[in-house]
Amino acid sequence: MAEILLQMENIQKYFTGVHALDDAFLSVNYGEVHALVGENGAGKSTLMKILNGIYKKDGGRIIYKGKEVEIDTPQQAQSLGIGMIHQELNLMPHLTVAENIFIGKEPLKGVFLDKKRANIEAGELLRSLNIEIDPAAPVNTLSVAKQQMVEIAKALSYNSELLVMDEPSAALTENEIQELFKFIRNLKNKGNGIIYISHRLDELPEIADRVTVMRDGQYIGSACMKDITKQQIISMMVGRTIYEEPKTKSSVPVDAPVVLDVRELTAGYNVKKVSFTLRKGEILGFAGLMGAGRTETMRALFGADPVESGDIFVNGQKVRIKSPSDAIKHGIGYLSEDRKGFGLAVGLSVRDNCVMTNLEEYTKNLLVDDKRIQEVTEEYIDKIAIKTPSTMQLVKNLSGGNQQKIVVAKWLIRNCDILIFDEPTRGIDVGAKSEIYKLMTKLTEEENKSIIMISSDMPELLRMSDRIMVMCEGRITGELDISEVSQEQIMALATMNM
Amino acid sequence: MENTTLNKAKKPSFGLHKLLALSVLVILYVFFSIFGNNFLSWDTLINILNASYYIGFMAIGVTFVIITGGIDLSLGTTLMTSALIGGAAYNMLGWSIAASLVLTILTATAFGILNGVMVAYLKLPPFIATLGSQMVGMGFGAIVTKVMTMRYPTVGTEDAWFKYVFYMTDPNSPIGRFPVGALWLLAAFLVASVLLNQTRFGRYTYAIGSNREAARLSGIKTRRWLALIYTLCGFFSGLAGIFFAAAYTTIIPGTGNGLELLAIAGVVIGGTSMSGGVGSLTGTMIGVFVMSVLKQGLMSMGLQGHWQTFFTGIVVIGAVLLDNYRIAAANRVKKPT
Amino acid sequence: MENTTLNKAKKPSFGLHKLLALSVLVILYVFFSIFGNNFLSWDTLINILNASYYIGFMAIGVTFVIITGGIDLSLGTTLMTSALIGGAAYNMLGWSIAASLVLTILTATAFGILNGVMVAYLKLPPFIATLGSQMVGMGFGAIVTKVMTMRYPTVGTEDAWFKYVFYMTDPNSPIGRFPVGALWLLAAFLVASVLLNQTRFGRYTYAIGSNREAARLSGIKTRRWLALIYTLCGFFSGLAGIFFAAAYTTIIPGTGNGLELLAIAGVVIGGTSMSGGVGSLTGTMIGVFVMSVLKQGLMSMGLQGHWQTFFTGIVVIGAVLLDNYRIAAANRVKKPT
Amino acid sequence: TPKAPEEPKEPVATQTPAQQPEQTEQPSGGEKPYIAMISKGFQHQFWQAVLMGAEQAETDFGVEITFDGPPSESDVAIQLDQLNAALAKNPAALCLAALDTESVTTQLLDAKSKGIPVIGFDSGVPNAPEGTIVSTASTDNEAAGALAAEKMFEVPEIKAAIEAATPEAPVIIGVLSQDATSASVTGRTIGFLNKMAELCEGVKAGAVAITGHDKYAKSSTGKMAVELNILVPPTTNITDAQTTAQGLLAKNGLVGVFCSNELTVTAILAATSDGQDLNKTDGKYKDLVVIGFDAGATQKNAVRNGWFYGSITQDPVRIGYLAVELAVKALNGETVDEIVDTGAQFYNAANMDDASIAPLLYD
Ligand SMILES: Nc1ncnc2c1ncn2[C@@H]1O[C@H](COP(=O)(O)OP(=O)(O)OP(=O)(O)O)[C@@H](O)[C@H]1O
Ligand SMILES: Nc1ncnc2c1ncn2[C@@H]1O[C@H](COP(=O)(O)OP(=O)(O)OP(=O)(O)O)[C@@H](O)[C@H]1O
Ligand SMILES: [Mg+2]
Ligand SMILES: [Mg+2]
Repeated sequence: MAEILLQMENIQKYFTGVHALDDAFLSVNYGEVHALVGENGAGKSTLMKILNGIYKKDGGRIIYKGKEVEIDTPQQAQSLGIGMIHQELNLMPHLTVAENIFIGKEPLKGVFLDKKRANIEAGELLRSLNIEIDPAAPVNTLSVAKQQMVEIAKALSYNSELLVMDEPSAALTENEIQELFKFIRNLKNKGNGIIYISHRLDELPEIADRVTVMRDGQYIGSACMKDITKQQIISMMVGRTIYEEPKTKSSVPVDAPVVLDVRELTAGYNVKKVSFTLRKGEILGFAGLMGAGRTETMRALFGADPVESGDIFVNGQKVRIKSPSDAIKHGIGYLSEDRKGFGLAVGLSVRDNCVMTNLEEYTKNLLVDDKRIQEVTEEYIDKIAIKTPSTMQLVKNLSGGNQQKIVVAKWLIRNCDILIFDEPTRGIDVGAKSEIYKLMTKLTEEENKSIIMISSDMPELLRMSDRIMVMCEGRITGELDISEVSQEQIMALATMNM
Repeated sequence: MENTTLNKAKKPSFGLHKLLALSVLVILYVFFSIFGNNFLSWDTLINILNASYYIGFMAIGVTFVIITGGIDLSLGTTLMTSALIGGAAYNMLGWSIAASLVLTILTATAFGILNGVMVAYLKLPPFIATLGSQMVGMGFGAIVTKVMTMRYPTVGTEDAWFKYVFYMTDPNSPIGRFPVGALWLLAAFLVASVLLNQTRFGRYTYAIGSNREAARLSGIKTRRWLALIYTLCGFFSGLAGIFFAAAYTTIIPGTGNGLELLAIAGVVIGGTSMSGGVGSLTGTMIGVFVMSVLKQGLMSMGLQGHWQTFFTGIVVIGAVLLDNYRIAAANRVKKPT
Repeated sequence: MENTTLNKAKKPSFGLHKLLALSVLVILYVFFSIFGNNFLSWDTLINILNASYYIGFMAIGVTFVIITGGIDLSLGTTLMTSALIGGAAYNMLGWSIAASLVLTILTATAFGILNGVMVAYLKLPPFIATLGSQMVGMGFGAIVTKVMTMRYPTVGTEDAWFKYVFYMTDPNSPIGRFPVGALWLLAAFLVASVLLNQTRFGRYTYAIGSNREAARLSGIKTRRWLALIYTLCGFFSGLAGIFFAAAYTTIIPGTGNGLELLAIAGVVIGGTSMSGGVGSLTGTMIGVFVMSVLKQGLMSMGLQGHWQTFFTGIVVIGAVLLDNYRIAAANRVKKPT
Repeated sequence: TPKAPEEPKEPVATQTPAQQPEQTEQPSGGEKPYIAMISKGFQHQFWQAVLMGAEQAETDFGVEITFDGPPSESDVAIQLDQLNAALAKNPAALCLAALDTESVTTQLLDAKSKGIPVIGFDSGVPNAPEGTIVSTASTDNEAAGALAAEKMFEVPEIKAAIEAATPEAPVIIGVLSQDATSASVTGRTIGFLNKMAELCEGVKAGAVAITGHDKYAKSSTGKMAVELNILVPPTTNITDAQTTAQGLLAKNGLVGVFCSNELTVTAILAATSDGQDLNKTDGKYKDLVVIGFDAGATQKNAVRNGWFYGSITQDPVRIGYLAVELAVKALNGETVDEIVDTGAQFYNAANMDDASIAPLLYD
């Protein structure tokens, strides 16, 4: 039996009205990559934050290297040799890469900072990780993926014996993930422990030795990775089995009318002469690597960013879209990939968010009609099964999946015919995912809506799309029908110019 | 699933704040009634009301701005500048008082538009934009009036109705001395409350304060609404200017800066958060009256002006501290045993 | 891959801002030399320097605070209050001037600590915390001095060395009239620059302003550092108090509010962003001198005080607008074809 | 309305620092001697009247003046900056109404060493270093304050009230005085207090105390029956001043109030519905005797209606005129008196239209 590095027992944690952790348990050995999985809101991040001294636990014990420890601050965790890569990016955008990596442990010359040494050492560290980044570059000039790499380099620079990675792969490309896995294996071989949190269950067998599943703040069980299948993990996570059937054939007739026709759209840094069409009742997938320009294309189309050139036709009619309100007027809705940043006003109630897109409709004699707002909100809460105790609940108190459903509800209430779903399932769990899928299918098949779906999750695209556009570096590099598509083909197109 | 207790806890908690502010108000009132000299009198009540008008109007306007997460540092100077310009029309150009008042409002609204354009369209941080317009306004008022004090009609002169309508009724009238300003303030409060709570304008104010980008991507013309919100704030500064003129008669160029901080203090005492998305006008009104009661009360205890400044500072800090503490406590209480 | 051009553009762009501010300074100087009355003289230069000391010290201190994304509205009253308390020790208790100056610094530092504790530990929004301490400070100074004006030594009295050391050398001394205050300001600027750019304190100032939570999760004791930063700001207000006393001799209770806005305006003109994470002391110094040159220049053209206020407002808005525009332009240029 | 001062069109730097103040400044080639005037403020009507006088003299004597002043009367620092800037322009002469008598010492010495004659106006600079002030054109402020005290004491009701005062039911006479850094306000306050104390002592020996502000405070030798109470507004804002006035009005036993300058007059008017509450028939404070200072529309209205018992007026136009005249004389090497009293007069509803008073009541 391997030696135990960390054991967390009977951990309890309460938030405002939420019993976030209830008898949570986790045990990690030396030299092990331990995967921690669970639905959104299962309490994974909370458990890890307790381990890192960010939250105070309300009960339970932490035994680290055979001794019971109290961890009250991140510094204490660091001094114990526990490092953490957070789910949300945690860099200081105005500081340079080197400054970020060495924050809190700056090389000094007397009382003064030794900037030269910091840059040299950061450069060495990055090279050793095969990351090509200028250590003197301010972090806010880097792409999200590179920022994520910096974050990883920073965590590794602590030489932690126990490293927690909370969804490190969520923003990385395939290549970068492989790089990351290399470091992880390296660390593991040195005898360090790694806790690896991810919603990408497919990557777990490749990297993890054992897995622990949590549900509703509780410990459900642990197993060796080789002894358990993905389906088993899923059923432990959700308490039921979910069966996914990939699509093999487009469900849209070829003569279905074109509702959206985009011609040679050019905008910003990364949208170069993008053309595509969308048919009624179709789900059009957009594939590509991180930074391929999909989000930028849709934001430009939606009027969120300025367009330089190109034409947009809605239902055959040429339209000028200069702002989101123009786009909405033409029946286009955009569900941002960044829920909290752009999708929702999380400080407001479910109700306020739901009618944000068309409050005009719910205004009578200059006054807003709260009664009708209440009715329509309740209707959609039922319709797409949003779990919320009331329409007055503040959105920030809902779990990620339910927040995503609010975003959907708000566009449905607006009754947009064209919906752009940008990474609709990013960071939400399998249960919520399958509900979003069902919803999208229902929207296209029953309500004749048309959907553009951007996703970095290839299986998801293959399962949902009728047709797939592939982008690379701001250009469309291919258009594939679902009946003829394979993952390899998409990858080839997505890396075409590289 | 998890948060069924939440909404019960969350919604009334805001009401709780107002309750708290209200009880502070009541406690202060009782305290001064006991320890002050002749505090519990009609005269003192009138003084309390009278001292609240101009701050009250500014505070109502800036509540909208603060709910958007912004700030308006130009309130005080806009009040003075608009009253100066109106006064200049009245004193120097011989306009009728009614026309001068319209000019006052227009001037203030113009400053509101200026602020709105700078914040919404030119994307200047509100602190800086309104700091700039504070200085510009103060200078402008002085330049236009050639640094001369402007005077509004006084009691006993021809246009005295101005005072009777906006400040205090004629003591020789059938109703005697009645603080009409209070009625105006009440009316403004009611109208503004409807605007904030029952109209799109108000909903968008909250939406912009909660997440401006999300609001924009929801098709709300955030720039236009934001500009309108600052304009409204300017308009209310103009109203404040009129009521200031009615109460104090004399408008001195180069003054007014600092008054905005009193209005903002009132808003903050009333529980509106500086980070936007949360706030109420009822709270603001309570906050304004807390300050007035404090002012008159300390005076009735024979403590002079600087004690008021001192205690107002304490109350501002205390109110927000208490609020933080209350929220923390509410969170803690929720833990089951 | 894509953004290699970006980071090259980012670094020098900040230098560009300073260059811009500097050229505004030079342009103003040349303009007034041509159109002002006797502007290009040693006397005027001395006046420009003299009028910059107290604002300069405050601006240096508050630059740190603004880089953290905070604000300090209590600067001006802390300056006055600390100078009042020091003056009270000197005038009323008969302390030596040296001991009184130490007391001045200690008082200001205490206000800095108060602000720091409120912002960092009690988690009050900086605007509110320092608004509160502005009021508390102003009241406190008046209470302690019983609303009496305090006076520092004047030329020709026993303790006149105070003026010679902190303001202007004795005209009868071998070096004649020399604005020593400028040397002190320079020294303070250099020390503060080292602190901001070469030490952990400075690094953490930027880190907190850039992303406080990330800094905390990186193991930085953000609360402690933040409290220290506000304390430093208080300390600099105390220095400003001393130099104010040396230049103006008389300290009047109940004044000082409003001065903080001048200091903040200087910081902002110098390119420090109100949203935190970005800023430089060189910029701040340039900003402060832009205001001084403007002030003296307009006076030399015979334009009165309110013109200064007006134009300072314009410059504040213009500086930030120009900066926004510059950033936008820089971004546009960067686009690959 | 007085016109704004003209900008100096060209620098007038004919006078070198080495020149003696006595030396004659000969206007040559159309260049007029430049006289810089620094006042205590602008906003109050008083200063506008001073400016009017100065401008009159500007034309009469063929000089060029600039007139500058700080935004409020507590802005000592701003006035000092203005003074510095004025000196940097090398004026031929300087006229100064110092807000604070001690903060300007350095500048006065400076002026002296540059050979710039300095004329005080409105209030002198009492502790000025020897020889730095050539002459001062001002009201004798102590005398003006004393005049107010005498006029108030003349009122039979006041006198009766003081006679009737007992330690159990003391009588209060209030003074509203702006924070006193300038010699004029201080002078008036002291003049009033000393005179009033003296007069009251004559009736109630040993029972008169001065309270409210440590600068003037004096306790009575016996039990206090007459309280001379000074209140100082915390700032120069009208709102704060009004609150202070309300505080005074709320005091029991208050029989008389003296307001020592325009700000405090404005404050008490704002606290009494423009003075209507002082209405002698049915006003809220109908028995209160108020004496103000200076003129101005609202104040004159109050005096005319009899709401104010009366006010003291100075002669601001003459102050402005004389200041410039004295400067010109100094430039021409004429000897001038050290102090020129420009006079102060009491006016009330009865005499305010007299030919001797009316011209002094500027708007
Ligand atoms: N600061 C907080 N205040 C209140 N509730 C919180 C807070 N942080 C987390 N929660 C709640 O605690 C529960 C567990 O959240 P946690 O973030 O640990 O989930 P998770 O397993 O990491 O989910 P995800 O996969 O979405 O990251 C959720 O119900 C969440 O709403
Ligand atoms: N303002 C900007 N300045 C510099 N680069 C930018 C800017 N905005 C976007 N980019 C870059 O343009 C590229 C395209 O981004 P976009 O978000 O459209 O990609 P995407 O295909 O949607 O990827 P993702 O899956 O991350 O959303 C990214 O590499 C991004 O870093
Ligand atoms: Mg998580
Ligand atoms: Mg994207």
